[in-house]
Amino acid sequence: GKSDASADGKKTFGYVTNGIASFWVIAKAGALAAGEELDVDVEVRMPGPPEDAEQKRTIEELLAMNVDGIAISPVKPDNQLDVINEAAARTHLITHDSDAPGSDRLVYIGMDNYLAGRMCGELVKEALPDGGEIMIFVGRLGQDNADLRRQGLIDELLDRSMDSTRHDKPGEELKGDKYTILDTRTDNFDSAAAKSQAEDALAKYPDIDGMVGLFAYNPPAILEALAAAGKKGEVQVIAFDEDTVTLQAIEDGSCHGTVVQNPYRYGYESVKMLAAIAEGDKSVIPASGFLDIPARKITKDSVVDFRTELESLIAGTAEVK
Amino acid sequence: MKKILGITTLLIVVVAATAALSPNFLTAYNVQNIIRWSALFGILSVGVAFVIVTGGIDLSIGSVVGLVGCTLAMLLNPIDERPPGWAWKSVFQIQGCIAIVAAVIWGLARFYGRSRGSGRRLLWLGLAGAALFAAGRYAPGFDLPAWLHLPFVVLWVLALSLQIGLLHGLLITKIGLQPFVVTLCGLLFYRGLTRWVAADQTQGFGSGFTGLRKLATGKLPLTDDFALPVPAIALAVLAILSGVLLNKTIFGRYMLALGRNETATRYSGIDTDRYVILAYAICSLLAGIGGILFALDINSIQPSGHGNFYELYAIAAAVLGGCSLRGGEGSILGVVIGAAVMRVLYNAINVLGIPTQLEFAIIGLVILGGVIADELVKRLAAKRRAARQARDPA
Amino acid sequence: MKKILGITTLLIVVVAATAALSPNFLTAYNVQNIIRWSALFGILSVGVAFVIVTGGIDLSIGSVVGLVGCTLAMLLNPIDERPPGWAWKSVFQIQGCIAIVAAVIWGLARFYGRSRGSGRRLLWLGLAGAALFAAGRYAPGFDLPAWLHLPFVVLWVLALSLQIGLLHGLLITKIGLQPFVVTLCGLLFYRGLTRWVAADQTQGFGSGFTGLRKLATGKLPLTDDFALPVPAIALAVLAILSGVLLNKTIFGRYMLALGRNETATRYSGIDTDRYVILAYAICSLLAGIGGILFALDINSIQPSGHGNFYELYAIAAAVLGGCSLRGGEGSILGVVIGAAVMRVLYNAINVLGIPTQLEFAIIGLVILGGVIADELVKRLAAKRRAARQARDPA
Amino acid sequence: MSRAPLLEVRGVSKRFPGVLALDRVSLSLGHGEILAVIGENGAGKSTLMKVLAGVQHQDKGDVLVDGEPAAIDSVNAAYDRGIVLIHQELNLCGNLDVASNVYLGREPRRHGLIDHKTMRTQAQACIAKVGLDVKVSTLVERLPIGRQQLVEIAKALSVDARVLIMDEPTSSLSTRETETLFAVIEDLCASGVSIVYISHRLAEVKRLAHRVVVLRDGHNAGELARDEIEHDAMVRLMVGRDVSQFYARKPHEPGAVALEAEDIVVPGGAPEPISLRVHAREIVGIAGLVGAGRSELIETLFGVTPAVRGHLRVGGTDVRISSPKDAIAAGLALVPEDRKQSGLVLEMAVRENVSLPSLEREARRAFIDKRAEREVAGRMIADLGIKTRDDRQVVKDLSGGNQQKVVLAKWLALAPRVLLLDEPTRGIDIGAKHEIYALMERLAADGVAVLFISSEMEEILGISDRVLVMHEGRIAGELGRGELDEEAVMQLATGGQPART
Ligand SMILES: Nc1ncnc2c1ncn2[C@@H]1O[C@H](COP(=O)(O)OP(=O)(O)OP(=O)(O)O)[C@@H](O)[C@H]1O
Ligand SMILES: Nc1ncnc2c1ncn2[C@@H]1O[C@H](COP(=O)(O)OP(=O)(O)OP(=O)(O)O)[C@@H](O)[C@H]1O
Ligand SMILES: [Mg+2]
Ligand SMILES: [Mg+2]
Repeated sequence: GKSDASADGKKTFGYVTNGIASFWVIAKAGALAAGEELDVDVEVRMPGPPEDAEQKRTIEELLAMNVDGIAISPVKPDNQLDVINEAAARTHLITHDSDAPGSDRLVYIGMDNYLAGRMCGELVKEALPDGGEIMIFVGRLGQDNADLRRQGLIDELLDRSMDSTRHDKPGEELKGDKYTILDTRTDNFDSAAAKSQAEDALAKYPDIDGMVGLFAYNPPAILEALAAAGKKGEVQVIAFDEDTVTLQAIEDGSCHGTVVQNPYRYGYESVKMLAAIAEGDKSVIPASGFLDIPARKITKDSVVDFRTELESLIAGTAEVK
Repeated sequence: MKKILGITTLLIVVVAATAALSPNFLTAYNVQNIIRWSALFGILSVGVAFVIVTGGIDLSIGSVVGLVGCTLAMLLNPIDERPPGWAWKSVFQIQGCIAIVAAVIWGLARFYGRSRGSGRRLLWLGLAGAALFAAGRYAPGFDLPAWLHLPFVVLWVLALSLQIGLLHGLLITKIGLQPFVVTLCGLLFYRGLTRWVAADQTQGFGSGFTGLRKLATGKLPLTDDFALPVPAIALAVLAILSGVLLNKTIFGRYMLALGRNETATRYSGIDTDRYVILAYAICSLLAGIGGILFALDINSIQPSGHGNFYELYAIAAAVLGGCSLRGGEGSILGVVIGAAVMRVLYNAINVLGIPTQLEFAIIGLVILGGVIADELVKRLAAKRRAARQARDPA
Repeated sequence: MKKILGITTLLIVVVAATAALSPNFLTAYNVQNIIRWSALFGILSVGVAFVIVTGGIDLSIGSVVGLVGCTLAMLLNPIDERPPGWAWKSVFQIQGCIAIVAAVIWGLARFYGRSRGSGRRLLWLGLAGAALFAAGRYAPGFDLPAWLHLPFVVLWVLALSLQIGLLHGLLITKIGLQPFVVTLCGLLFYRGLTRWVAADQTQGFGSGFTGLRKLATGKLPLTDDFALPVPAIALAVLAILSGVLLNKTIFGRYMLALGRNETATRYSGIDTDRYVILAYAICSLLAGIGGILFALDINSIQPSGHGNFYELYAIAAAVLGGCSLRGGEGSILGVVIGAAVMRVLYNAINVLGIPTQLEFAIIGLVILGGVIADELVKRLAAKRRAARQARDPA
Repeated sequence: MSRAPLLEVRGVSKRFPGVLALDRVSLSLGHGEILAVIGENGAGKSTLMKVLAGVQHQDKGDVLVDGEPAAIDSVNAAYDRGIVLIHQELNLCGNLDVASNVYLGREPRRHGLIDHKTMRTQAQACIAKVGLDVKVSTLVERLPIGRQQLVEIAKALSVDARVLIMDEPTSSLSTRETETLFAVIEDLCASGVSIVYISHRLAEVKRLAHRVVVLRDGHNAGELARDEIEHDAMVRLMVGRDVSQFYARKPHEPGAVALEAEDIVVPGGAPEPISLRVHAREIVGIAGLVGAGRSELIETLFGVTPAVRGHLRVGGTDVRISSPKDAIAAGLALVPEDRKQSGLVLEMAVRENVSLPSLEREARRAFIDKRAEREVAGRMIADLGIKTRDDRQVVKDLSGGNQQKVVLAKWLALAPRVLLLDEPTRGIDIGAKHEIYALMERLAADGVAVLFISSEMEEILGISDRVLVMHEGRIAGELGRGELDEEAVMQLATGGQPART
């Protein structure tokens, strides 16, 4: 009986992110685009900090609006099972960008952050074939996307087995036979702090070999710091996500490469999937319950094509707005 | 009652407007959620109201919420393996440290002639602290029986928050620091402490402790389609107690008095320091209770983020509710309503599908509007009074 | 000079200790970074010092930093296509609104007999606002020549921050609201505004505007291996101006006086409102300047996060630097040193490889320690003086 | 008498940074005795009383109660021994009602909760005793300062004290309230309560005291038994020289109208418009009971609470005065009633306080001229004989009288055309008083128009050329030099018609 979500009787779907970021603005564009295409309303919600608490509130409010489906990127799935399941009980619920294993979600659309982390590790290996000391920079630990990416990266560099449940405490130095992870530095989503963290790292480890930024704004901050220190190119930068600065840096060689997801398709596919399910068509759900939108490694040779692809999407953003 | 007239009207207006615009606003489900959130934040606001009444401020609430939530989850549901009795032992050590610190502050205060506490009591405090610490450090670990563990932990985190409040009070009264500074340091310190003890790992209760979590998520069915969230009951109880304390007992009376004129109150033979400390203790204790409920409700406590900015919401609610930051004024009921207004606004913005980006902007505007209206009404009343006086001077 | 003795010692101690523990601390590179960050935060602190001297507080600084940074980046380097002249037009509209709002506040104030501004001036303000808004709304768009665009934008964002300060001052003096409340609403409102205008998209200058960005990232080579970051020069200039304003001019004297006793100052024939407003204007203007430099330095401005909590750092630095939140006390030099201490601490924590989780905890402790020491030293000094006089009464 | 004195002070010393406030002071107080303690400003009277009341602690010496050494280390300790102090400065909580203030710290309770009903009824009785005619549910901040003083007294009376110390209780009271108070005091000591009474109004002392102890510069300067209590004797001990009892002034020719108020309506005051004029070289007094609206009138003239209606003329030219700034620009100056609140920036130095109004005038392009500042401050300190360590001493640490001189100094530095004074000699010792009279005199002679409020009859009669008497916000009548006498003033002040005219 989910009828009157929106006055015009259109179906309405909620698209919930795990924070506020440009990354999600692209996803929003995808979601809205799908909304246009399928003639449904899409309520995009970007919860601010503290994200887990805000996500709970957001879901409650969407449920209160009798939406016909929700796609969410849970911040900390293990702890949010009851919220997610409550939502799943009251409406169609899928996860995107980060999965909630063991929940009643219908399907997960996205990639595996742990694998993405390992991809990032592979990029590091390419950039520093004969090993070296690296430092990790991330907005905040304690949320899955950060923890899993970090763990994947570490495990890859230390040539460990695939096991996303591992956890290395931050703050202690991790030595492999080739690579050393000096430390993981957090900045609480403050770009200024991100930059000064990078600078301090350069000050403490003048001959550091590589710096990895796990959140979209980390690589630009790192690049800024390197530029100021005149170490651009000396220190290898490995990035995550598709910040314009990052891509530019890859093109002119000051950043080795980045692991990109496909936020636009997260948004697009999520809404498409929800719309179909809400129409009662469960066939769209893959047997695995996992619609893989794999992460990609972007390096100097692939960056130009990717940029053009991205720009078309951004344009899309503009017209949807 | 006149004090809360404005805020009540505001609440009614917002509710009515939203209800008129969206059919989904006044559904049992949505109302229950609003009530639950209002209750959770309301508890914090009631706490800070006491501090504000004494003319102080507490910026550390959010960090206390984070610390309490995190420690609670860690002690009840440790993520990684711990040696037996680690909970006991760490608790003892922390308690020991706190006691020692308190003793030191007191000592300084006495040395600088700011306090009159007897030297012996002080010595005992210090020794007790040392003993406690030693016990925690070197005693063999043994685990409590499960049925004892839970209440012990809950009581302890409450005690912890209480002590935090006492510490603030001591620093402010005995050393003579400014509340803003002390609690600002608290804001930073407890946040750092939380991140450190939890090693930045998000804590939670997993899928267990359902019984305990009912405290925050449970509902009492009233009619067959409306149920009252448990936190609302908690708030009701706390608010009534606070109301009585503030308006019907000498404690509240003295807080109001010293909030306006500390000297005069002291000259009246009242040990003002004691009541200031009491106010901060109450504030932090309620922050602790709130912290427990938040943790149980959200079940996911990010050490670095959980509770950020909550102090500001609490203070805003208190101010909306008619507390004057100049001290000496405040109404508990008003504060509760103030908290409700804020939550209703949040909810309305989303239920009405207003872009979330505007959330803060709207909240800010409404608070501002509220206080401006309040101020202008006050002025008008004063004008009237003067005019009346002029007509019949007697 | 005695006022800043304590904080200076603290700075020296921290620096010496860190230098002793880590060879990487006193490298030219690291020192330059510390200086740059100290300068950036120092500018904010100097601003808030003025407000604190008048006995007020400004919680909106961080949000102003965010708003200014975002609008600057958007106007100079818009992410997506915009119609010609959109910058002009939106600026006009915003300006129009501000003018109208100000006029309204003033009107209310006059009506309630709080202000003395002549009615005509007020009317003009309102009309000008309306006209400006209309112009922005309906005028045909045309673009400025590039060489004019840049200075125009920079000046405008500065003007904007200045107006924000004026608005705060008006609300506080003419309507009689409490600074904490007004600026708390500011904190929420400007943050929401920023997120809304930027549609939550991270803004930046890409790889362009290298010339302009030199303002924040540039360095003046002093010796062949040490160069002075440009922001340090900006801070130096601003600090000197502020110092002169506060200590050598009647404006500063009036601010200090009204910070202690507003009534007595007004009875002495001083239009205290004017100087309170001035203080808030200075504070927000400096926040604006700081905001520009931060934006240029970081080159990646997240609407929702950029500048969060900066007000607290600024206030903490000011307090460390000897400003009393009770008003009437403050030393610009001290504030600058205070800001430096905070940045040195942050840096030291990382350079010494102390877990970042402890960052906040340590900062909090040091600030607390600082103010406690300061307080106790003051007491001790008083005791000594008394004793000395006891010996030789003269 | 054989019984040990109720209260005895032995060689008490108290030092403050900068001054030796008490230097081995001794005194004793018998049962049911009214002991007056007098002395110049800064003599240490209040400090001594604060020590007795446990607000401050002596450095040396002992206090004995009933012959027993008593360590009075807190207000409660003093209460326990039945010692109650009415402070010189008001100490009330404006946000609480009268009843709560009267019983602050001693609320009647019923099972743990405050018993508002009993409190109200008892409080009503208390304030009735001191002749305060307000509802006990009125917020204290709504009362004018005079009324607040009465609340302060009622508060002290509500404690059944053995020793009641009054530090200048009448400084903001006028004749009628003073009389009521005296009545109260007398039947108190009839019922065996001992009173320590501090005042600068020697007439009151003469009228009340059984014995007088005189302090000078912190030490005992002498003692007068009941029959020796004479104005001149007291003054000699206080000041060390003779000061005539009544201030002898020579009347002088009023000049042109300096200040003219035409049909001004005081906001919150009486609805009828008020008109008055003050000539150059003229000293006009405003008399009236507490709450008669004198302060409000004068503050309206000064632009603190701008007039609702009416015109003001200064030196013949119309002026719009809507703020003190305007008033000062027009050549007015006001010495306000409440110096702590409106007169001084207590935490600032004497120098900075003195220069505050004239700063703008002296400044060179907004830059403070420190030399001029120091010079002016120095001159004023010398002129008015302000007792201060130097011009950098914090005003807070000055005694009441010297604080008042600093307030005057602020304005004299500006050389105003019209000087408004609200209770200018409130809490000021006889010596300083006469200096201030002389000052008003001198200014008048120099062509300044002086308008002053006073609740002290001698003052009104002594130095006014003309007296305006206010009653319930209206000017009830005007008395020229010829028709000035006590009951004529009281007649008008209490709403009656003047006997003659
Ligand atoms: N808190 C204080 N700190 C420093 N000095 C003080 C303080 N209180 C009083 N003094 C000084 O002690 C001396 C005595 O002050 P006190 O108030 O006792 O004089 P007093 O006799 O009451 O004068 P008055 O008649 O004006 O009230 C004065 O010189 C005053 O400056
Ligand atoms: N019984 C009363 N209760 C409350 N307010 C009163 C009462 N009587 C007078 N007032 C207020 O006080 C005002 C006058 O106070 P004000 O202090 O100006 O009188 P005053 O003659 O200056 O007395 P004082 O000698 O204390 O200065 C009146 O206009 C009225 O508003
Ligand atoms: Mg005195
Ligand atoms: Mg008066």
